[in-house]
Amino acid sequence: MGNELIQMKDICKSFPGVRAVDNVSYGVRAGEVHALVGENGAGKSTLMKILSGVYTKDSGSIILNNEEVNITNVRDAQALGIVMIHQELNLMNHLTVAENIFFGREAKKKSRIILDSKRQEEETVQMYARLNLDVDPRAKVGRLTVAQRQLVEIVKALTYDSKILIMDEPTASLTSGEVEDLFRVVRALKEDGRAIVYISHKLEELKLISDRITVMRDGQFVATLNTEEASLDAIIQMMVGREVFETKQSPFEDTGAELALKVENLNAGRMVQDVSFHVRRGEILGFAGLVGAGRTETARAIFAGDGYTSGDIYVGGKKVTIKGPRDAIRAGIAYLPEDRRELGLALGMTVDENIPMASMSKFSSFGFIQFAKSAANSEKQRGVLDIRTPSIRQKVKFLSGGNQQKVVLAKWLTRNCDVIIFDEPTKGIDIGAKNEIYKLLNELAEQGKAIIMISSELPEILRVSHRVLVMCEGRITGELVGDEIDQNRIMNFAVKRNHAAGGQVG
Amino acid sequence: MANDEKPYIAMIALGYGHQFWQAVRMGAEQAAEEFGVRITFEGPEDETMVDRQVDMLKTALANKPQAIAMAAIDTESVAGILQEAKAEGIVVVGFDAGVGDAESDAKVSTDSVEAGRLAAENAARLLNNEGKIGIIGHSQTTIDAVQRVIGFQEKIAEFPGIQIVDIQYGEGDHLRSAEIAKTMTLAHADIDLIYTSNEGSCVGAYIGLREVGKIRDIMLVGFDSSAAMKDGIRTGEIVGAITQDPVGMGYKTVEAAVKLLNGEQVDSFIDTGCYWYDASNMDADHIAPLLYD
Amino acid sequence: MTQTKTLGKRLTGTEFSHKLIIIAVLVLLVVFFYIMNPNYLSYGNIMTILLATCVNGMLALGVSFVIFTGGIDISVGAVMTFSSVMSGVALTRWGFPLPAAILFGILVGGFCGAVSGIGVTKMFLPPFIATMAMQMITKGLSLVVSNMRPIYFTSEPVYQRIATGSFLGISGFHNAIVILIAVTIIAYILFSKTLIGRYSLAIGSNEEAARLSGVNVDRWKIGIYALGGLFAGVGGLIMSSRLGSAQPQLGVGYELEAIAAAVIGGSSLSGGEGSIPGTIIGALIISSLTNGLRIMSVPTELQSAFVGIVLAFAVYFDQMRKKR
Amino acid sequence: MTQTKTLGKRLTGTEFSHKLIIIAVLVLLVVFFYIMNPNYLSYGNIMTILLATCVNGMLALGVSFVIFTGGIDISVGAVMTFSSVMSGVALTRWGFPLPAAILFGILVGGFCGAVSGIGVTKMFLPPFIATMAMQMITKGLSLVVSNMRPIYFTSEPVYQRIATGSFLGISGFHNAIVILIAVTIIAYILFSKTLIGRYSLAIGSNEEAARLSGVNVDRWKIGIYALGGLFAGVGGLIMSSRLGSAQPQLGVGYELEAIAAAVIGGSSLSGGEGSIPGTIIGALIISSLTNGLRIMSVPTELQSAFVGIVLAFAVYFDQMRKKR
Ligand SMILES: Nc1ncnc2c1ncn2[C@@H]1O[C@H](COP(=O)(O)OP(=O)(O)OP(=O)(O)O)[C@@H](O)[C@H]1O
Ligand SMILES: Nc1ncnc2c1ncn2[C@@H]1O[C@H](COP(=O)(O)OP(=O)(O)OP(=O)(O)O)[C@@H](O)[C@H]1O
Ligand SMILES: [Mg+2]
Ligand SMILES: [Mg+2]
Repeated sequence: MGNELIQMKDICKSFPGVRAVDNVSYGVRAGEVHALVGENGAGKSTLMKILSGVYTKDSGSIILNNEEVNITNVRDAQALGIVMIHQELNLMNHLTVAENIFFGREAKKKSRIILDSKRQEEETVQMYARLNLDVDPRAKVGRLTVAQRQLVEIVKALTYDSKILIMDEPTASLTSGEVEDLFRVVRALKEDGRAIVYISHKLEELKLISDRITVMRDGQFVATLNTEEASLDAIIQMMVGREVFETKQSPFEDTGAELALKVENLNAGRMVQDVSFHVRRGEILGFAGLVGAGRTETARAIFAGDGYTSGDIYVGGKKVTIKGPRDAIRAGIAYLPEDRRELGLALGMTVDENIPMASMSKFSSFGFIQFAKSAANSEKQRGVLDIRTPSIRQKVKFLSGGNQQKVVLAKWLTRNCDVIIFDEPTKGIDIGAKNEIYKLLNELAEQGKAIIMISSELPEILRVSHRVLVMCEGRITGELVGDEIDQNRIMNFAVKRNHAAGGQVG
Repeated sequence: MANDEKPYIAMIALGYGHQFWQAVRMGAEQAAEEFGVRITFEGPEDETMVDRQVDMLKTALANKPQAIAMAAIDTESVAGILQEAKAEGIVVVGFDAGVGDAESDAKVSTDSVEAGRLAAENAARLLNNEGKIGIIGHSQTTIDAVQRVIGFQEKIAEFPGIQIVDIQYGEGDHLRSAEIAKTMTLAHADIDLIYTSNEGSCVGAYIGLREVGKIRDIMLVGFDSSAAMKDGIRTGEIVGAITQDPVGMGYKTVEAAVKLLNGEQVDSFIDTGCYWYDASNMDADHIAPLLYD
Repeated sequence: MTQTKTLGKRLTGTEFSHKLIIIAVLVLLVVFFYIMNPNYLSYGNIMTILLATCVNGMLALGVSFVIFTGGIDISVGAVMTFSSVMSGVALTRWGFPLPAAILFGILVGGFCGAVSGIGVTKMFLPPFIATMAMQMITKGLSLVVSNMRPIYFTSEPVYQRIATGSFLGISGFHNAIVILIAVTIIAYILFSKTLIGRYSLAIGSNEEAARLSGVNVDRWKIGIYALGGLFAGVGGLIMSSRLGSAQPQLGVGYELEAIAAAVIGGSSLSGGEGSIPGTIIGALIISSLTNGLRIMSVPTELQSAFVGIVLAFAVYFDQMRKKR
Repeated sequence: MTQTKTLGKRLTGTEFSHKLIIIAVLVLLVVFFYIMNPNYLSYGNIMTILLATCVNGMLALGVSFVIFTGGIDISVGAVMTFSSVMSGVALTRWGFPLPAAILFGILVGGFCGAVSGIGVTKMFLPPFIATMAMQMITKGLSLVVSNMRPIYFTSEPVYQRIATGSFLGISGFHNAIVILIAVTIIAYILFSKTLIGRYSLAIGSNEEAARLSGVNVDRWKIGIYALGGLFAGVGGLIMSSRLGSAQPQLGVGYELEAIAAAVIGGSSLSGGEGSIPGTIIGALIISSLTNGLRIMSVPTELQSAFVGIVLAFAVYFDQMRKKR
């Protein structure tokens, strides 16, 4: 322990009503990847935000190179070589990729006043090349997909010549290929003698990348283990404080259950071409594919009529016209967007105000809101989904990422639609909660709902889906049912760029 | 433009929407009809917008008028442009606030200082040379507004028994002036008379005093004319007011411009006068035509 | 779990502390002016302050809903004037009976608001531009329709009493004040008990999320702008009733004061935050301040500077609370 | 991954189309007025339009930077007036030499802007409130300092020529126009080539992200508000030079027009979007429109209504482009 580059000792941090970090000690050695795990709201991000100067600690000390340091803002941390990739994307959507990456350290021409955009762009391309990626440095970040944005964050952090790099769920929306590239770079950094803090809910990753693992629970330190000695089950138990049972998906008997949703020859812009598929009541349909395959676009074309140019949609056998979310919801379709902060939640409003948002007609009469009814429902959902919040009157923006996702879920459970489209439902969600969500998906299916789950996490697809559709470049390239579902087949379809083999599904 | 043959006179006033300016415009249009000329009449929406008025003048010149009639918010600001216009042979007539003496071929206006003094004389008379006065002005910068107050103050200074205890400005906004009047009666419980410098101030004060039930306890002296003011004066709730002759001013302005265009001589200063009116004389032949709604 | 419980209590507690701060500002002002001049707290002057709050308070209430959605309405002053002019025209020229003319005037306000709302939703105009256009249009129309002359309601003596008559015969307690209180209560109920309030906050907080939740955002927004217009219409009624006439040139600058009242009252111009009691207290702060400065005979040219400074500090204290 | 590449390329193209749309609006207006009255395109009138754009254009440029950050500055009109008054006082009362007095006036503008910026950053005031307070304060100070009388620069004939002198002796081509062009170029460079432009957009786009990147957001914001004030100061210089005097009551309502110019020019009031050429074209649209309506002798009361309608549609077309 003595040889740690940086040490945080007895750190405490409270927010109004919450002890987010309670007397936690943590340290990283040079040349080490030290993972930090714990349930949603365990205090991981808060601890690291203290280290990177976003929050100031209530008490405790930070020791760098055996010397106590005082970090009061982000620049202090940067000056000490501490850089953080934040869990929530922190990019400027109106600026370009290159402008974002060099933000705060802009390249200037000799005059030292005029900016040198060209050099920044060239260097951006080089940085991406190190990750085996190609990029248009001039693309506005607001136009990128969530995954592409996350890459921008990562590249940005890598360009700092940092001694300590904190990665807060960097792979939350990356696909396996990109994750591998990222790990390659992380290993190189490690070799270089950097200290790396790695926060993730994807516990399988820990084996691949980390040297040590620290577990936190309810704002408190639980244990630090060497990765080689730690078993996944043990870690999970420490995180959750109880045992977690993995349920294996039982096969779906396609006994001709009623067709809940049928989509025929849907076209919407470049990213949705001739998409046809169906899903039956009681079935969980997985949508796999690489980032940018067009799955989100497909879902949005169905739900919000975005960019929709042609195609037919049938719900419960009846043809419906969907021009906007209202039509879809009325027809019985729900959609949980992948970007919950920007699309799913009114962050400034309370849990109790968000949950009934899609079903106000249920909770109002003659325009008057029935508060008691709404609160009863919110409490119920809070219980069902185990939403960690001090009260249903807490503002959603103060919940941890995973709990925010549960609020979105609660909103749609309240609405009780027949077809539910989940777009990356477990992004940023801890292992315990993930299992609960899987359980919930199963329960919903058992209740006769049709579930569509878009996910970039193959293990999740494998575990939950009864049937899997794979998309590539806006087309459905393959369909797998039951025992056919395996990683290799999915990956094969996911990179099938020639459109010869249509994944046409009746 | 079919009526190119008719001489064209561009009139630019200090303001536009207020009744006073509309009365001027009425007189001007009457004259235009009689003398067979074409006029346009415009003014900035706010009596402070000097540069707006300069732009209006320049735009008007682009339409090549034979004569310009102007009430400048700030005479200096248009001096240069008008000199150029004159050099091109355009007739320049000032009205109301007028334009600089060097630029104008004739000026048709009321002496505002004189009008203020006239109001003060009557106020002193009504107070029997003793009492306290509050003033509600409508602008601290517009020249004739300032002069109406200065004239009043100057004259009042000649009466040692009379004090001016408060001056506030309400932008001629009825509601603001009403609130000012109400607070004035509270801040100075012994106030005897309120002098207001235009229609909006007067009607506002009238309403304010009525709302606090002091309308007859405190004498109200107004300026200009409107239906509401005439009603108040008829009932004696407003003890009296000064009126100018805006219709006559408009008429005489156009008349002077036409004469100058025809090469006739006109006086360099045409006074349109100011008059005290109250319940006793408002229907008299020499006053009634000067009052407008 | 006990912790959770107390926390819940504490949190709801902070919701009141905002109002406490601005109430404290209001009380401080009142005490200060009272010390400077005891007449300030005379019955008559309190009524004067309340009456002076009526028009601005009404506009502020209306604009609050729009601000909750993250929009802004800079047309309320001009719309107020326009609706009073239209009501006057209906009464004196078209021979509407008095109640019909009043209703018509208020509806004209609502209509103008709805048109702004359509500009915002269907024409995708930024609220600032949509309502600036509405301001310019109604300003022009007021002048054209009225022929640039005040429209007098002298033929209808009842009309004046709508605002300035005494409520229940209590001298000085004008009907306008009762109307303001009634409208405030209505606004409060609309805001905190009905869908329009919930949705206005939701739209202001995250419009896209509201849309994806199936809320007909466009329709609600048009409704909210229309509501703002209706309030402006009622403001126009009070104004013209007090003046006994519709003055086509009035209303300039009233929108800024209305917006200021809402912001002092805790509304955020980026939407999703604010309350009706806050707005009314904001409006009261502005009118007590103006009244006090006048009572102290502070020269007019300095009054605006003082108002500016006090407003800045009032909001500053409130922001400090939020930071804590 | 080549996909990323093409995606980016396709998008950069659309950035130009915005300017095309508002240039088209401008051209349409000009052609329309020319057909209605050929005098509209006379050399003299073109110069009149350009000269009339100078003050508003200057204010619009300054307020643009603030709008890029997602803020707003409603004090620019009052600050402009205040700085011209201070420059006049320095010249006529304190005996400053002319260049020093001019510089002083402009710096006063910058100072006022900086104070607003401090209000926004250190006092956490919403920009609307901070700049409304500044507006009220400078309004009052202008009146007090000038003693409510215009300050004439007649003793310095050079002063008038700063704005109204002919550039290179070309009659009608006033220096003010040259100054506007020069300042526009400076603003353009600041905006697109230096940190202040980059950071103003970044702050408007995502202030928190900018802060997390270690940028001293507060300092930059203060700088940006100060820059807006400096532009207002230059606007005051041009204004008072044109008028030959500093008019202490001028400037009411100028801020709305300046903001409108920026928004017509494509700035979003929620920040992160906009451009300097857009703002200048926005200002030109407003002044050509106003001038054209006057030349057509449209009754004054209708002019504002027309301006409102045209502005709404200009922005509408621009929004349609964005939707596509
Ligand atoms: N700004 C804040 N204000 C109030 N409470 C906060 C704030 N930030 C975090 N919290 C609370 O602090 C606790 C710890 O949150 P934190 O974000 O550190 O969790 P986490 O371990 O990163 O969770 P996740 O895995 O979901 O990201 C949570 O209960 C959260 O609600
Ligand atoms: N607003 C937009 N404008 C232009 N192109 C877009 C926009 N949003 C997404 N795209 C592009 O459309 C493609 C499909 O994106 P989509 O979000 O549908 O992918 P996906 O399969 O859901 O992947 P993931 O959600 O894992 O990122 C991507 O290449 C993306 O760059
Ligand atoms: Mg976290
Ligand atoms: Mg997606």
